[in-house]
Amino acid sequence: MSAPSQDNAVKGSVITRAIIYVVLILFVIYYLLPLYVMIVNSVKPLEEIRSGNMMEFPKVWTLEPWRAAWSYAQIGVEPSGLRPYFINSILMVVPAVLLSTILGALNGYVLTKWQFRGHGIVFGLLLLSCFIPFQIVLIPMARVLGFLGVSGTISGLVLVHLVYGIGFTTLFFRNYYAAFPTELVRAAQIDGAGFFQIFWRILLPSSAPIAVVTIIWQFTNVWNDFLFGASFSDFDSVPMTVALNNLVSSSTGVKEYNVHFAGAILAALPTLIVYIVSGRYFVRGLMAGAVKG
Amino acid sequence: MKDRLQEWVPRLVLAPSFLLVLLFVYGFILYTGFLSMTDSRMLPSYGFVGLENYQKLFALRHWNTALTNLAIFGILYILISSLLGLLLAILLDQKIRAEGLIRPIYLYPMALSFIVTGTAWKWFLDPGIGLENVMQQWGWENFEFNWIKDRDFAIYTVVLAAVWQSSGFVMAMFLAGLRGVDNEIIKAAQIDGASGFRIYRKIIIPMMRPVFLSAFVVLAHLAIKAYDLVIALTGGGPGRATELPATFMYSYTFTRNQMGIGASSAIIMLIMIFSIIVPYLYSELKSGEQK
Amino acid sequence: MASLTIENLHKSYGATKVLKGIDIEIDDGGFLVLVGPSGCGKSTLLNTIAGLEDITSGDIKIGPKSVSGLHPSKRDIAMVFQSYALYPNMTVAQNISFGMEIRGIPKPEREAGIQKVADMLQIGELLHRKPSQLSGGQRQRVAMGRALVRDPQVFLFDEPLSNLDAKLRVDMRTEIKRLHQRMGTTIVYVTHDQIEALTLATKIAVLKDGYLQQFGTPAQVYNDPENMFVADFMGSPSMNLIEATVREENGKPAIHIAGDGAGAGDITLPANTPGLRDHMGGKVMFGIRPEALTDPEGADRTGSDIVQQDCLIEVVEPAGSDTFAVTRLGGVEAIARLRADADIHAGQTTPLAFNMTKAVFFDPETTARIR
Amino acid sequence: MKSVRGLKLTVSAAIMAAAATTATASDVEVLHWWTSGGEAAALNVLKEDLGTKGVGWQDMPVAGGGGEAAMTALRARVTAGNAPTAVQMLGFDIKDWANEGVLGNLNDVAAKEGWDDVVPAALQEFSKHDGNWIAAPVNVHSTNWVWINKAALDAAGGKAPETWEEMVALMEAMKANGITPLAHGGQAWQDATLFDAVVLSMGNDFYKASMIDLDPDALGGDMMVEVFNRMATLRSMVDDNFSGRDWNLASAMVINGEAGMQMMGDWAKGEFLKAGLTAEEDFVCIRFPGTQGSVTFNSDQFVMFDIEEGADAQMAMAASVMDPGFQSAFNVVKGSVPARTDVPNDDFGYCGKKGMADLAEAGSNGGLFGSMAHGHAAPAAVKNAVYDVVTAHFNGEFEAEEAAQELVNAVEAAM
Repeated sequence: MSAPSQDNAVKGSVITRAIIYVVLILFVIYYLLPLYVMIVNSVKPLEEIRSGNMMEFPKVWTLEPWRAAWSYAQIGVEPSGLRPYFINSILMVVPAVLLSTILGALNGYVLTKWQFRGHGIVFGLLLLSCFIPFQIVLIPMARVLGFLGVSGTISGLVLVHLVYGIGFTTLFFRNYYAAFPTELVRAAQIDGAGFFQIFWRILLPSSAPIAVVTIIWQFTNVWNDFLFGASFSDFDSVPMTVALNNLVSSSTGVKEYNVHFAGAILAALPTLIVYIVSGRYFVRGLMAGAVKG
Repeated sequence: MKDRLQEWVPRLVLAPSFLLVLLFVYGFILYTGFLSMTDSRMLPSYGFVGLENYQKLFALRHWNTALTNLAIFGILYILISSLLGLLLAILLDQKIRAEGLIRPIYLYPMALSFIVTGTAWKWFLDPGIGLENVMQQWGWENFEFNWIKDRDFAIYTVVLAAVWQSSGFVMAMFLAGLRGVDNEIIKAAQIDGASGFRIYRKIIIPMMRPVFLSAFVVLAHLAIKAYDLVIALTGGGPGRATELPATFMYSYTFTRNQMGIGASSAIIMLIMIFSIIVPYLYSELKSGEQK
Repeated sequence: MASLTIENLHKSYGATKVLKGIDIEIDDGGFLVLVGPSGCGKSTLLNTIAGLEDITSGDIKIGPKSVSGLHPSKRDIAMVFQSYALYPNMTVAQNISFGMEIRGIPKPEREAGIQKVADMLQIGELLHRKPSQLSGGQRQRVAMGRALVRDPQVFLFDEPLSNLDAKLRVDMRTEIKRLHQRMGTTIVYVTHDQIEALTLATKIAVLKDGYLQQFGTPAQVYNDPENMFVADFMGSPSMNLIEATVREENGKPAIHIAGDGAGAGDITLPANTPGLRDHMGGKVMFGIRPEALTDPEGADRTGSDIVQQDCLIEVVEPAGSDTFAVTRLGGVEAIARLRADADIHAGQTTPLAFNMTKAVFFDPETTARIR
Repeated sequence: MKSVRGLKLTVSAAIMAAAATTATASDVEVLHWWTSGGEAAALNVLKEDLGTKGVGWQDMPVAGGGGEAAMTALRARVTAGNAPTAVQMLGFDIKDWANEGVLGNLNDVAAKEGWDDVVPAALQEFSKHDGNWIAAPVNVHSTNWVWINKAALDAAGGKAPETWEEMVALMEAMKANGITPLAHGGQAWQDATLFDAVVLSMGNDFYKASMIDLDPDALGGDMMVEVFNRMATLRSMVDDNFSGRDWNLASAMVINGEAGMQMMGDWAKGEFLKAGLTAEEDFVCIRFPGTQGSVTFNSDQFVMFDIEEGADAQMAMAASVMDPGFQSAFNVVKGSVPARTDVPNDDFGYCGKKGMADLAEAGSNGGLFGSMAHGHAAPAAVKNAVYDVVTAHFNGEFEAEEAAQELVNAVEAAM
């Protein structure tokens, strides 16, 4: 699947190709516009935003909004910037993503290579769980978290994201492993490898493409979550999105749009980087199984 | 029988996930179903009222608005995202030199939540400071773009932003599908004298059926769950013109202290979601077993 | 090395019965080929021997010991898969030694094992490559190497040559046969290719629809088929099966093949098979292999029961070493195998020699052999 | 079994973490949505005051939607058995929570500090439940203010309107002068803020009957039709670009002369002052014409939850909130007036002093009412039902008669 020397290409005249490029570039503009607005306005002084055109380049460049958003903007009563919340988010996202990915991989492995009576129903139930609107679980979830003694902690948030991530991770891995030759598993069984040895030595080393898709998907979802973060966190476990919201949608007072935009970009940076760095593998991974849905 | 342990290990491995989902998803759905038949207001309470909440729900104008909006939004969003995604994927598949650069640009909106991009979108759509203002400043005096302020058009701005977020993702799915098409089929078609976009129309696009299906499921569930988007863009306004079932449910459950009605709207939403997903799943699993 | 015994084996998936009472026994050092059309259950049978699938009832013994219920790795078998099933993330050497590694065999011993099979299969220079860097034939060798290194009681081969091109397939076939002769290990080999079955096997088991159709040596299966299915399935071109009526001719049974009124006339052939008396006046299926239907000059001189009849030749197909002629008997096409230089051309009516000692007869109702 | 063990580890680690993060005895965890610079600065006064008493402050802000997000978070916290020490809350939310029986009891502090005497009765309505103090009121906002750009007013005749007719005439004059007469943001609560003022301008009795007692005759009667007619008139004074506009952007329109006036609660004052404007010179603050002497209010209160540990810190916080020094300092910043009536008005500006005087007057003559728009007149369900109708009418979905009828239905359905 490496570097496909595809020849789907329509062979057309120079004009056709020119039109293609024009259309592609128009859409590049469409997709970049909001980001452009955010970036441009995050390096303008507030005065210029009030008086000027949102599309214009800054006349005076300033990095002050960025510094403010990161380290001393007012979030609640603390002029702490977004920094401490960034760390909370990392502490939440990393275990949630890793655990749900590992569980998803194991589930996918069982559901394709160790099928048992009723495996279809189990998979169906896991998959359907992707589709519930999260608002409905807030109250019962709060009670369960309280019962487990993890309410308001990062571990509680990890648990929540784990639970509601399993469906998707299982789906991804199951579709990928369904195309993985069962004969390899059989060969390994004859070689004497057990359940976990086969998983660890045979399947996992070949799972990179789908792991990338799963990790990107989970990382984005967990990082961007607001609802759970706002409902299940304490003062010391508030994730980045909730802090950003506190920064951006304060009820009264002067809106420091430049700081808001800088903060928004900061909050989006990890997911952006993940997408841009691994976007290539993302398409490849989709190709390797996830697309089949 | 084989070694006992080996026999049970797979099920044991699956068990924690299964139990978690059983409790945290299906348990909670049952609980919500139960709440929808109680007189719960601010916190759950257990006075049984039968189907009264459902009757109230369907008598509410906003609920009907929300359903109508979902129909408009859902159809346009799914249709436009799919077609745009397909178009962009086909164009990107023409040996575009800058593909490596363009692809992440199309894809990145999926990485951002509307908490992040909401303000920018609001600005952009606002006639006073956004596109309309900019175009007028640049000399197009008559340029008008005030949909977000118009009760009848606001829902289309929601579509615009939603398409912005997910069409790139759909594009990636289609691109992956296109790259998976066997070259020999295309060569055969070329030998048969088919050329250019005809090959796409007659041969390749019909082969994308599974991708359309996957895209449909992803988009349909995003449409039904759409929440952040509306809150960030219009807050449900003007008036309640952009209310969707998800925002309706949230507001009744959490800000209006009418948890019973909120729960019943949640159940209706679940029924809608499941009626889309279950047939799809069924056909998927069926065809999977035939292999 | 050990014998293999399969006793009254049943296997079903839910309500679907896949294997319906299979009995097979081969001696130590035997080469058993399981052959049949796709869906006949041969691969399932192999998988149950390997322990990759449970059995519903019956028993499987390797040597004197029952292995049903044992984990595949405890059965002392090795298996070569159709797709070779080489672990894509490991080098050739790692692929070969993976099983030993799992069993905790110390490194020096593993190295020695790798070296031994590498020499045997001449894959020494491939040891550090990944499977993706190998050609089809090379992968095949590595897959065999991985099996050989285990030195098992029984080798299992699941259509190992079906992914190779024609030339390579013939070479590898010979190589497998040579390997078997040298090592003398018991082999169970699944194929849908009856030529592979005939060339390799010491015993052939023909399966269809989960039933064992016939179990015997290649010669038995070829010359003495138990039923119409086996007769038709084994051999290429396959046996001519022609509808005929049994008659009394000169006090002896004979079969009568009706002409079609156009070119082909009626033919009456003497038949000595005792069982035919029970079908006097009724229909039977007359089976004759192409090599027993030939030009009079090419007929087997030692045959005691050679009868000549005029036949209309419809098509002539020279095949180098032989010439095949298509004629029409009892309304169906029949193939005759003539000498390469037989002077024959289409449209000609010419006498053909029927070697009736090789003829076989089947009951058209039950498809069973009439003896 | 890696993952399973991993999960167990997480859970047990989580339990330990939970034990570690529970607020210690000398800390208060405060859930609020005062996240803007000025509000946070005001809260900081409280935080530092508590610091001197050895009480730590654990900040738990959840901004957005006028406290909606915070209330959702609170519900999850209480359901989980993990209630914060104190929560910023408004109006009927307090009553709802009190009914759930999850609040603490402040009677000891209240008795010691004599709250009964200094807090107006209309506020005590919310601060007390079954005769027990459950919350410490921080401020009183009054919502029936009109903020007028002085220059625009002068250009349109210079006289602040005292009746509805004068008001309409003034706005027409402003329109003729080429500015938007009324700066308004099309958000449900802003629409409802206008509505409150218009209802109150029809008389104290009508406001009480329709908004507090929810009397169907008042809700659907001729006077209500007139209210909706006036709302339609107001709508015609608003520019077309109002939908979804934040209130502070509307204030900015008045500040820079783009618009003539804004009808908004006293928090708008901060915007004017911050922009360097001076009361009476650059802008004028009046009560909505026809509501002179009456006040619709909303009051932020710190509601104290029933918690197992840290009751001492909680009491200390309640005392600090009611400290006249804090009340003065906080409300000067916030634009509101103190919740206790005995706070000196020295630090307040012109409009602040006026507000305190109005509050005292309204309190004494029975013209002090909870604001419907801000959840002090009726429970949340009713409030939102009213929002629905008012907003729909304001956006042209109903005629006045229809709206009045719909209002009766909606309120009935929500009860």
